[in-house]
Amino acid sequence: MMLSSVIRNLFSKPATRPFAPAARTAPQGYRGAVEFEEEVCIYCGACATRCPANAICVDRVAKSLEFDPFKCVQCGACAEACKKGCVQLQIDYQHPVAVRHTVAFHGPPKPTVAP
Amino acid sequence: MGLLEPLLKISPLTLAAVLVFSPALFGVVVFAVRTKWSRKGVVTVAGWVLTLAAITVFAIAFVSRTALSATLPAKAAPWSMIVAGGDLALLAAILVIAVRFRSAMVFGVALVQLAVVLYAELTGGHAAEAAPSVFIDWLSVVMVMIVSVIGSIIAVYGLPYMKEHERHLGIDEAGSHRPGFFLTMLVFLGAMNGLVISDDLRWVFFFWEVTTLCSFLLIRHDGTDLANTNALRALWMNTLGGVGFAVAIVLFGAHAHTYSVQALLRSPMGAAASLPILAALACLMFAAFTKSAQMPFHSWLLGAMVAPTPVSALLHSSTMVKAGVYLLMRFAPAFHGTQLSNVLAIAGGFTFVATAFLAIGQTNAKKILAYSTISNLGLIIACTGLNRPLALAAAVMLLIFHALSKGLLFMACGVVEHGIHSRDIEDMQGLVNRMPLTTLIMVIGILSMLLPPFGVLIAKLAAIEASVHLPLAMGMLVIGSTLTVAFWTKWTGRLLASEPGAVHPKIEHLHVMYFVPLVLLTVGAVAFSLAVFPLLTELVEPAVTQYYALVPGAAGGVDLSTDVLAVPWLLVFGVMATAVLAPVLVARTRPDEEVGAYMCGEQIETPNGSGFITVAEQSCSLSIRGHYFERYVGEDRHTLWMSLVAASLIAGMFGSVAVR
Amino acid sequence: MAQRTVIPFGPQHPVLPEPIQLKLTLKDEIVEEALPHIGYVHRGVEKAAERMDYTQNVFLVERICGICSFIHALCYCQGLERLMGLEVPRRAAYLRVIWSELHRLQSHHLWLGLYADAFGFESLFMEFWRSREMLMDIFEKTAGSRVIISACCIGGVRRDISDQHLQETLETLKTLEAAFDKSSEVMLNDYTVKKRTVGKGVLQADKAIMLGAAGPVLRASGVEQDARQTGFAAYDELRVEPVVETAGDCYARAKVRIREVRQSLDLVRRAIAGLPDTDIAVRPKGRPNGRTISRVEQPRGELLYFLAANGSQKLERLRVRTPTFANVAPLVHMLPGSELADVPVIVLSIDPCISCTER
Amino acid sequence: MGLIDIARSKSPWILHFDAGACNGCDIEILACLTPVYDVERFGIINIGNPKHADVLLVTGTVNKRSARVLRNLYDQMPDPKAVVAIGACALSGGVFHECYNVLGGVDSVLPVDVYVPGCAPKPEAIIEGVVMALGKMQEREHARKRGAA
Amino acid sequence: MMAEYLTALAAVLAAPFLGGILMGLDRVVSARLQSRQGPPLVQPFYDILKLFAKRRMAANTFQMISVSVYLASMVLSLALLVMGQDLLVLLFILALGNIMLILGGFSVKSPYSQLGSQREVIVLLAYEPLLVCMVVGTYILTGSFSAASVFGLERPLALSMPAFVITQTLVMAMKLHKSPFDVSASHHAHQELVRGIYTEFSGPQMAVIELAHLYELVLLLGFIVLFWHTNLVVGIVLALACHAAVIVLDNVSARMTTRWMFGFTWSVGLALAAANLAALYATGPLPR
Amino acid sequence: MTEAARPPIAPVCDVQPTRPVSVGDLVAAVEAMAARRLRFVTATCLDMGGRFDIYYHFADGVKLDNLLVTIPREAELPSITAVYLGAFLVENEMKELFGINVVDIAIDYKGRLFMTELDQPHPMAKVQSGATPAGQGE
Repeated sequence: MMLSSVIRNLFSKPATRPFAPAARTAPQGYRGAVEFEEEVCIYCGACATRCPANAICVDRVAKSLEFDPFKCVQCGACAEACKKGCVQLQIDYQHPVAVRHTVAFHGPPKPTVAP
Repeated sequence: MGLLEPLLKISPLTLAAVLVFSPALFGVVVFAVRTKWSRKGVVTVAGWVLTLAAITVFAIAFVSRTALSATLPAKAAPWSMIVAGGDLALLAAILVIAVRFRSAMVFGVALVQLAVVLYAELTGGHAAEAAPSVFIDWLSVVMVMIVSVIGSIIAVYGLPYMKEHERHLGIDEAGSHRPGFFLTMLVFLGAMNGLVISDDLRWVFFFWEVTTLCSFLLIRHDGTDLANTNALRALWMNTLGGVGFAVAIVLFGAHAHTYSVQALLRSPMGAAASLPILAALACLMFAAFTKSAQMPFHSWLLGAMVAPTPVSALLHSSTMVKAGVYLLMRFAPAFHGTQLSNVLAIAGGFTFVATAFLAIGQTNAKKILAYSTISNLGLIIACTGLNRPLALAAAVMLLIFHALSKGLLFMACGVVEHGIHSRDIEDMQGLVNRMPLTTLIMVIGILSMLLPPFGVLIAKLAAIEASVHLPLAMGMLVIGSTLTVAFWTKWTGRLLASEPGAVHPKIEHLHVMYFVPLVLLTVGAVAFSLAVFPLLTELVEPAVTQYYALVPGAAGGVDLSTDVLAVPWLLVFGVMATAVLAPVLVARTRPDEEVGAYMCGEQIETPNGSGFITVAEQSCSLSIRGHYFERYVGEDRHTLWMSLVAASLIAGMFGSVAVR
Repeated sequence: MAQRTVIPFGPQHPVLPEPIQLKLTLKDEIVEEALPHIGYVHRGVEKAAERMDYTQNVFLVERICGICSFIHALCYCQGLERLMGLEVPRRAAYLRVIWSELHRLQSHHLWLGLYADAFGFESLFMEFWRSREMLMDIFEKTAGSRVIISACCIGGVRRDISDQHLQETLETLKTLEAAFDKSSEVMLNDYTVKKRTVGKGVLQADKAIMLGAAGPVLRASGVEQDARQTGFAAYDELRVEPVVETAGDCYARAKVRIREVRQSLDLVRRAIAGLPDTDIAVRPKGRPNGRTISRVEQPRGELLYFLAANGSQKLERLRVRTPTFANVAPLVHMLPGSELADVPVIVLSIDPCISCTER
Repeated sequence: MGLIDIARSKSPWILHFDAGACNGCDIEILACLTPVYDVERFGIINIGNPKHADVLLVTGTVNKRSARVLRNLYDQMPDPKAVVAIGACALSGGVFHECYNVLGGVDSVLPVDVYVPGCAPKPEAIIEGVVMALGKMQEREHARKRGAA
Repeated sequence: MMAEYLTALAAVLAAPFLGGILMGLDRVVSARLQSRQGPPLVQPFYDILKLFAKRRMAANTFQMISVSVYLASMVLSLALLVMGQDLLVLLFILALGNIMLILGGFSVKSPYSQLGSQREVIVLLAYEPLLVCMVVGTYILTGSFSAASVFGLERPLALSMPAFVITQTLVMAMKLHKSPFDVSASHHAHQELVRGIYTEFSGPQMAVIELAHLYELVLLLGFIVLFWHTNLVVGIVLALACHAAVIVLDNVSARMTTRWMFGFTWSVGLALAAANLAALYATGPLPR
Repeated sequence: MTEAARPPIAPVCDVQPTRPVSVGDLVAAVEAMAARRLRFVTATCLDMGGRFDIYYHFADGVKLDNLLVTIPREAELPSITAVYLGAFLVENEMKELFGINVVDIAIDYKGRLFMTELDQPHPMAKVQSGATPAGQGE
């Protein structure tokens, strides 16, 4: 029984998919790396409140956003919550890295905020 | 050669006297003069005397290249009366023992023997004068060497051992049983020597019975109930064998009209033998089976392990059980080419397989050794039954190598027993950390029983080669050899199973009288294996040639050239030695890291060695027990049917006499 | 001294994809006692669920188990919907069935592969896992992720599946079924496989009930219980007959799962065929208050959530009882008497999910 | 690049330990072994025994119990070796980072060479991570050699 | 004599390369049977080199001795085979290597290594009689145990001893730890004993073991070539066919349990061996 | 966002049927369940501050049947493992996480089922000795 299967396997093309750089891309709608469009962000904090992993920190007063990709579980709650389309999930997956890092940006500095 | 010339002048009878009587004399001195130092000194001197005598015998035989024989004048003394009186005295002693220990079995068997002996005395007893005649051919030389040298080493080893043994039992110097013990032991050695150099069957029988009695005394030495029971079992079984021996003597006397072994072997034998002669041979085989503890008589040797370890060493390696196979090898030309011989091969082969099988299920070290002894004796008997030059050569080699290795193992076992107060091989787990030196010796001993290029294995290969013509025996040999691997490997594994990290354990201190005998035998086992070729050409081949000279129709020399022996063993030795030594040198540089064993990530050190963290965060020390497969190889399951098969094979031997 | 062998089996052990330790007491190689030592993946999800708000909890409970994440979310959402009095649109209910059954398919394929590996049948493992990749592709396409698909939300589902994807799914399932026919044939009829599974780890029906077994373990012992009979999601319309075997051994458990694969294939097809055209979600409103139990059927068996809410933003108590949690006791009962070589087979036969068990 | 370096980069044997994951990442690691991703083409074997392994793949959050095991396993791996943390939980604790029994990411216990983010990361990402880790391992080994020389 | 030694030396030097390629082929074919692409052909060499370059992490000195004797016994057996020496001796030298490896496994107090060793003993018990019977078969035909005498036969062994081709294949599967006989250790660690007997060997020691495996593979295939010594091409094809059979068997069966494996080899294997031996005894009169 | 502004919603109780039993009657009630061949599903413990509400769930075919035991914080709870061995995990869990004193569990992990060292002896308990009630978010 198994014999026929393995013999068939031997003489057919292996199921193995090519790896990078010829690797196939994920389908549309894949929840890959989270990216922010700094310009459109209004620092409302909707994404931060919805994030189950507390990966996003928004300071509404200081108008700054900090994102820890290491905490992100790519659930897409932030992207759903964002009214401005600032948060988007890429099709490409998040690539491995050797050092810890965070993504941080802030809006135009306000005179009221101490540096 | 010239240097050895004077040796030739020594009379064989003188040598015989030294070999047989000097131990007994020394024994009497030990018994009479009860001081610690005299005992030590006398036993050691006795050992030296025996050893020197044996070496002299060897040298003479080596130089003269013929068998030595001599006979005392028949008129010198009433020899027949002496030997008959000796026999009767022994039987009387046995009967007394039977009465004292209320053993109906011993009593009955001894009575039967008494009847046979009396019958022999009354009817054919005087067919020939029983003057002591000595016949020392190569086979005897080999036996004398084994008995005298290894026996002496064991006796010396016994000195510290028995002291410690009695200390354990709480026996003080005054009440010590040691004088009697060493007396018996030395008498035993003398009797064994007598057995292998006597040409007259009546004398052989006399010494045979002496060993029976001595072994009884040694086995019951500790005097416990168990010791008594087991000793009595040994006694009745061996006395039963004695009956067989006595019947054989009667038959030989009546039908061959001689008691001289050499004369018997020269009379029409083998295919030409008459039915009563064949029956006599079968009776001798029966006797040998009891003495060599072949199934179904193996239980006495298993029981004998209650005795102190030097006794076991003596019984197993150099005396007692070797008497049986010696007798068979001695008479092998007589049943050459008969069905009887084939059945003998099968019966021996069966014991070989069956006991190797039973040994797998044992945890008691001495019991494993006992089973292994029985198994190897079975192999020797099978070789005898195969009755071909190569098989006989294998048998002689096994005789030598087995004696060395088994003596070594028993003694090492004794040392371990005193070290860890257990003879359970499970308790020997990791012994390499506690007693590295003894372990090393023990491992060498075990490997010498098991692996190439050691002698036992080479002999085993030769035996397999010789057995190809008897497929059933060959099957048994193949399977038996395979099973042997199981228990030896397991045991060695237990010994070596070390706690990781303990890379350089402290070497233990050994009493010098432990150390020297152990080292002597270790070196012996290795050196003889290295010298397998000289051994073969100088010792084994002459022995086999002498044997074959007696076989009718086997003209010309004996050709032992086989492929087994054609292998470049030196190359093998060289490569293996390099393989062992190279890593030892590498190991001198410490490994980069020493880590614990893999335990799925939960390893931890506990007070009882390595362990792991488990249920409820408790630490639990790791315990690993060997596999014994009691469900499959248990003694209780198999001993009965195996004994029945073995008994029917013995019956088959008698049956084959009729069939020819 | 050492009368029995006592060894650790796990936590890190190649036949166990997840950390659990069995303290095995062996004689020769026969197991005399097996005690589980767990806690290597205990995180404290039940407590965390009391700290997060109930929408975030959906993502949390999904991550209790990466194999049946959707069903965890479904069970949770269902309970919350009951507390909130929400009516889920029919299309959402059907989509939930589709994803649930696809999860069951991939979980069973995964299990069949691991199970084959447990008795050393590597190529069979490869066959099942190759098929499983087809299902992973379906998830990737329809839900946007291979493993934690995050498709369920309170009030319905987060995404719709387009007709094109539904068609592709049906196509894929056809290929899958053809491959499954071959591989399951081996699992059921191969001589060596049967030798390793038939009569191993027997659990009588009586014992199964008293020890509280769940799912295929329970059904393989001849007890006809399947939470899908309660008719949650769209199972009220897509009726399910529990798959039952009576032998109660490892072989029967494999057979139950193999038959369930076929049942799931059928269910997905029926669900796709009968997929109504409505909304896919209603907006949750109000705050839950009260206590309820939500039960669904996971690939491993019945999953039970106990929700207690007190009308605040957060739950008062979330109790998760997973099927493997229930199957540990039967395992402790089944192991003694078996050979060491059968330990992985028997352990895997309950389809253990330790992350579920410990939460 | 000597022969040894080539051999090392072509034969990474992996050990996988689940320190508290939800199974998602573990299953993706196993998926790497299957025909579709077949990591054996890169010489990767899931060896399951720290004493033979070169690369330690860790998934999941770390709690006290698993931290102990993780440390033990790491210590039993002979050098040169590398550690790859896989998935959000192994990186930081992910969605569980505030749970009472969670210590945090793998780097709170072991030196991590490569972080593979994602929940769960795709098999491609895992393979990429292993390859990266080999590079780091080689670098470290060369540095050690230079230091020793 | 000199020529013999030189040939043996050449064989000993060439064997690891041949063995490595065969092992690589084995892994590629196995992968292809599982519908995978598989590793490069030279993968075994990468593995061995890498293992040699790992840091030494010994649990005790005896481990090193055991692997070294293991390797030596494999090398020696191969040399003896090429030199046409006694096959029986060769088998026991082979067994010596295995026993030393087992003892190496026993030498660490580690659960998996110990259990693996216990099982390996049983595996050894299972195949050893088959090997010896095979050699006895050649004895019946030639009157000698030497491999050289087999070279002298006119009829290929495979024709007189067909059952032994099967038993040799089984033995090969057992010795290479292929499924269904991989009870004591396996190439991959997906089994109850982790890597069984190999568990506690690491780094360079493991490299030596792997190297010895290459020799073992060549040796086992050499045995099968012996079955058709009259035409080396046929012999090699036969050997490769047996190897292929082992690989396929590996992929179409579940692992046996120890007990089952032992029972199987001693019943089926020994029955085959006995039947063939009986036929040989019946037809070919023993020379000498 | 104050608690007071919250619209009142009637509580739902879906845990039906539930039969309250006293601690003393628990084992007898469980034995009765066993006599009816009900399958033990699990137990659920709710920490209500001063008391614990413990539900025992049993499966009667596809339906559930529940028992409810209410015990004061410090009280002993008898184990039901003598009747249903399958309860040993959940009882150990309650013992460890909530600090309920469950006595006579067949396989007792002695409060070390899941966790190694306890910073917080019973993390699921609402009242820690000397600690403020947990559960007030981040």
